[in-house]
Amino acid sequence: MLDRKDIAKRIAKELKDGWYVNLGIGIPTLIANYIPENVSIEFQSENGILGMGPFPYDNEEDADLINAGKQTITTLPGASIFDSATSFAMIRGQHIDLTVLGAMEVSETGDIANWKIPGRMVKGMGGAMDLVASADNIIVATSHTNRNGKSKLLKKCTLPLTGMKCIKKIVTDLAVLDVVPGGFKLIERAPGVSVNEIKFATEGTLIVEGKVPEMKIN
Amino acid sequence: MLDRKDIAKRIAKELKDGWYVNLGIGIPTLIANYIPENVSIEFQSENGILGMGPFPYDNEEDADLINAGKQTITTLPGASIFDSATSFAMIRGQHIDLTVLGAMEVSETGDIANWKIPGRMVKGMGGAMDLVASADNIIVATSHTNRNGKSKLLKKCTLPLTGMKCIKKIVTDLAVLDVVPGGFKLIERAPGVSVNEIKFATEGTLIVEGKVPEMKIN
Amino acid sequence: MNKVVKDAEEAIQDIKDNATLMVGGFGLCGIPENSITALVHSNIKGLICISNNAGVDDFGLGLLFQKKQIKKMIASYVGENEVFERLMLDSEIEVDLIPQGSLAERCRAGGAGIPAFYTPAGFGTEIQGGKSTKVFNGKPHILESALTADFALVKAWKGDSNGNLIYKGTARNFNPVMAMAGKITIAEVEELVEPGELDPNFIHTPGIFVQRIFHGKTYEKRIEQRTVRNK
Amino acid sequence: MNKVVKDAEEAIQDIKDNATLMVGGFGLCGIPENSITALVHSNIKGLICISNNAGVDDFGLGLLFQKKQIKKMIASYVGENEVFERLMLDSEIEVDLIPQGSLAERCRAGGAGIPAFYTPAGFGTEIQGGKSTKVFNGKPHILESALTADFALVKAWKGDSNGNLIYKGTARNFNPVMAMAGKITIAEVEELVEPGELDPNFIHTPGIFVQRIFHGKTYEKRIEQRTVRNK
Repeated sequence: MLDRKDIAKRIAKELKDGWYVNLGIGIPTLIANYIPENVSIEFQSENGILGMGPFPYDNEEDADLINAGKQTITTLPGASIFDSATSFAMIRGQHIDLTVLGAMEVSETGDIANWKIPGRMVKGMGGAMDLVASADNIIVATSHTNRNGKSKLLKKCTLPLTGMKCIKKIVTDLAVLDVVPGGFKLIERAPGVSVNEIKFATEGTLIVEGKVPEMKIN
Repeated sequence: MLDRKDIAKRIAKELKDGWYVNLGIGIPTLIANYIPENVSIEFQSENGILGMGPFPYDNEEDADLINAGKQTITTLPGASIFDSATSFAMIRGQHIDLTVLGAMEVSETGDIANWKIPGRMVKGMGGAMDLVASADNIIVATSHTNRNGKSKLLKKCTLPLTGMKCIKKIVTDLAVLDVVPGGFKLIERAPGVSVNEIKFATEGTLIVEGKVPEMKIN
Repeated sequence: MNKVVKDAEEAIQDIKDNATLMVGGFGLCGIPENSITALVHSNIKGLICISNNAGVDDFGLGLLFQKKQIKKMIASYVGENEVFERLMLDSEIEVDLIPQGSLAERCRAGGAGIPAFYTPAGFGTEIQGGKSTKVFNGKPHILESALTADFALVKAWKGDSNGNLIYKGTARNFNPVMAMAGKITIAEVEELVEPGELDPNFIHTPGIFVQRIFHGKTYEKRIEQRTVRNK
Repeated sequence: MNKVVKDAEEAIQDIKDNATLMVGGFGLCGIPENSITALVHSNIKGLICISNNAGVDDFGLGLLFQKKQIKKMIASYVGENEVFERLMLDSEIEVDLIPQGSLAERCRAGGAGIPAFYTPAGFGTEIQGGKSTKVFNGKPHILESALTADFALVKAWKGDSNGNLIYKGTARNFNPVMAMAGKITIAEVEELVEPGELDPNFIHTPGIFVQRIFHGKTYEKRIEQRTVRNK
């Protein structure tokens, strides 16, 4: 079973040189720490920056330079700053090569729910609905099951949707899966995790073809 | 009868302090020479500039600084430069206080034709269709009749339209007229021009109420 | 074309009860602190606020929620604010949540005279509601309408008396699109200069979109998530 | 993220016959002179060109008309060009005229993932054609669709190897919106610098919109209407 860092490391392996990437809050944010060598990536944050750098050194933080998680950040050489409409022009116009975000539920038809739990205080969808509706290449980074042990990979989402038929790839603590016609296709198993364990943790249809390789993290 | 300069002078009297103004090619361009004292105006050109100044001095012209008529220009202090989409956001979004343009024909319902003559080479509408469709406050600057002596103020336009029901005020070499329900309402006569002469030169319905004053040019 | 007013109080003096306001900023970054403070000191009530976020309990729009001056909030994310949460649970405030990109584009559209546009964001979700839909290139979209406001309150870094604005860093965010969409746009700036001091080539918001401008007296610039690394 | 190519020839080498190109510039101001020259020296034919104007007889896009490399022109104004006029009268070229503001906004929409939007421009004229219409606030509008292109050729003043661009004066015009709308955007610049040399706060076109960039060797910058006053 992978921890949060391992999920981030596995997703980092998907990064290709020259990509522009938008990372959501939580596990996705960690991916920036594991960029493969010889791969140049520029990170976009939807509040209006391309070329985000690491957190600032103590006492060098600038209140006028934050990311979409409201954290203080820095810029790298070649960065650019723009308004919110231009930022979402990049997102909606599919100029972002990869979007990684978390989820509460994903359905086997690629629906995603990650913004609202009925009965609980609603905080809002922020940029998530634009991101999932627009991006051509989205990876969901999530635990396979929730805190109560219930599967997050479902036949049908039970929570209000963030987007419909938009998720194509999921990396969990147990597996890498593609959303294909018919269900979740198992691509890789986490080290030491069996296909049966994954099947058990997946409420939606799991498609297993041939021998499923173990994923390589490092 | 007014000459081109006088038409420009008469329209210049309509300018109010603090207005942003877009001037078309021809007579409208001359208006910039007759801004009343104590009236501060900023001129917009739809190729992407606000705060246009006079033509440059000889040998100071900059190929990268032109107006929509492709003439070399200068900027005044407080000018700003922007892209074409932003420029038409100003126009379509009704941020421009006054638009002045020429016309081949105007109808008594406020239609305007000024871009195309069937059988002749078509050059294109440029920004004219956006300007007339968007502006709240448009003045047409034109001769009352065309070269063949035919009225340009018609019941109905015969040429392909640039815009429909958008013109509210016309200043010609003979008169100032408002487009009102029912026709062209005569507001002012050019010095020495009689109501009958104007009636004779107007094919559309001319509405004359009471004594029509002579316009003041200077 | 001098648009300078003395201070925030003078700038907001004709904002009436039940007015619709756009308020720039993302979280607490780039918010019009001085205009908000002036609103808090006024007794204006029943405001409809369009802003990406709702501030925090004791700063930003949160100050207006404390005094119950806002009746409706239009935003994309309203977390991190307990006062707001209580008002919402008690139904003392109406909330309209909009995807962030649609919010930004709807403001721009309002300023650009585009009454409506199609976006894929929110299709198949409760955001779609009764909105009209259309498929383009095999992908379903929903028709979103423009947003405008009686007043837009924006904050810039530098500005001139013509209303030209320059923002700093990600404090830019929603400010330029809201400046476009306000019937009356009130800009507060950290540095107010004479026309000619700002390079025309590097103006972020052309003065035509700004009706009033003033020099903001104080900026706290509170940081929500101070995140640093060690040397 | 190095997007630098050697020259215009390398930049345009994969443009094929019948490609759709957006070409920045207004009149002869801010046109990608080097990319156009490289196209003229190529034997690429059947091009569909989206550009505000059609150049003049012997400069700008006019050079491509002379060699009959363009089969269709999408523009707002095509005057001042006799070669173009003759081709048009002889029906050797197809022309689609679009109101200038709609042209700019349709390019931006193409780049911004907005498939269609409403505008009042052209309602009640032959431009309306069979387009769908809708009344907003009592005013009729027509639905205009987004424009995109296989390649966008743009010209900037300064650029870095990341593709970030800064334009100079009114040579900006259509370049930024076309840069957004090109599947592959080729930028030529007068000055090519390293990342970090351009202030992130004053970038006109963020590098994400640019796929290739090169230093333009020569710029004639011909003036169409040289208009001066006496000292």
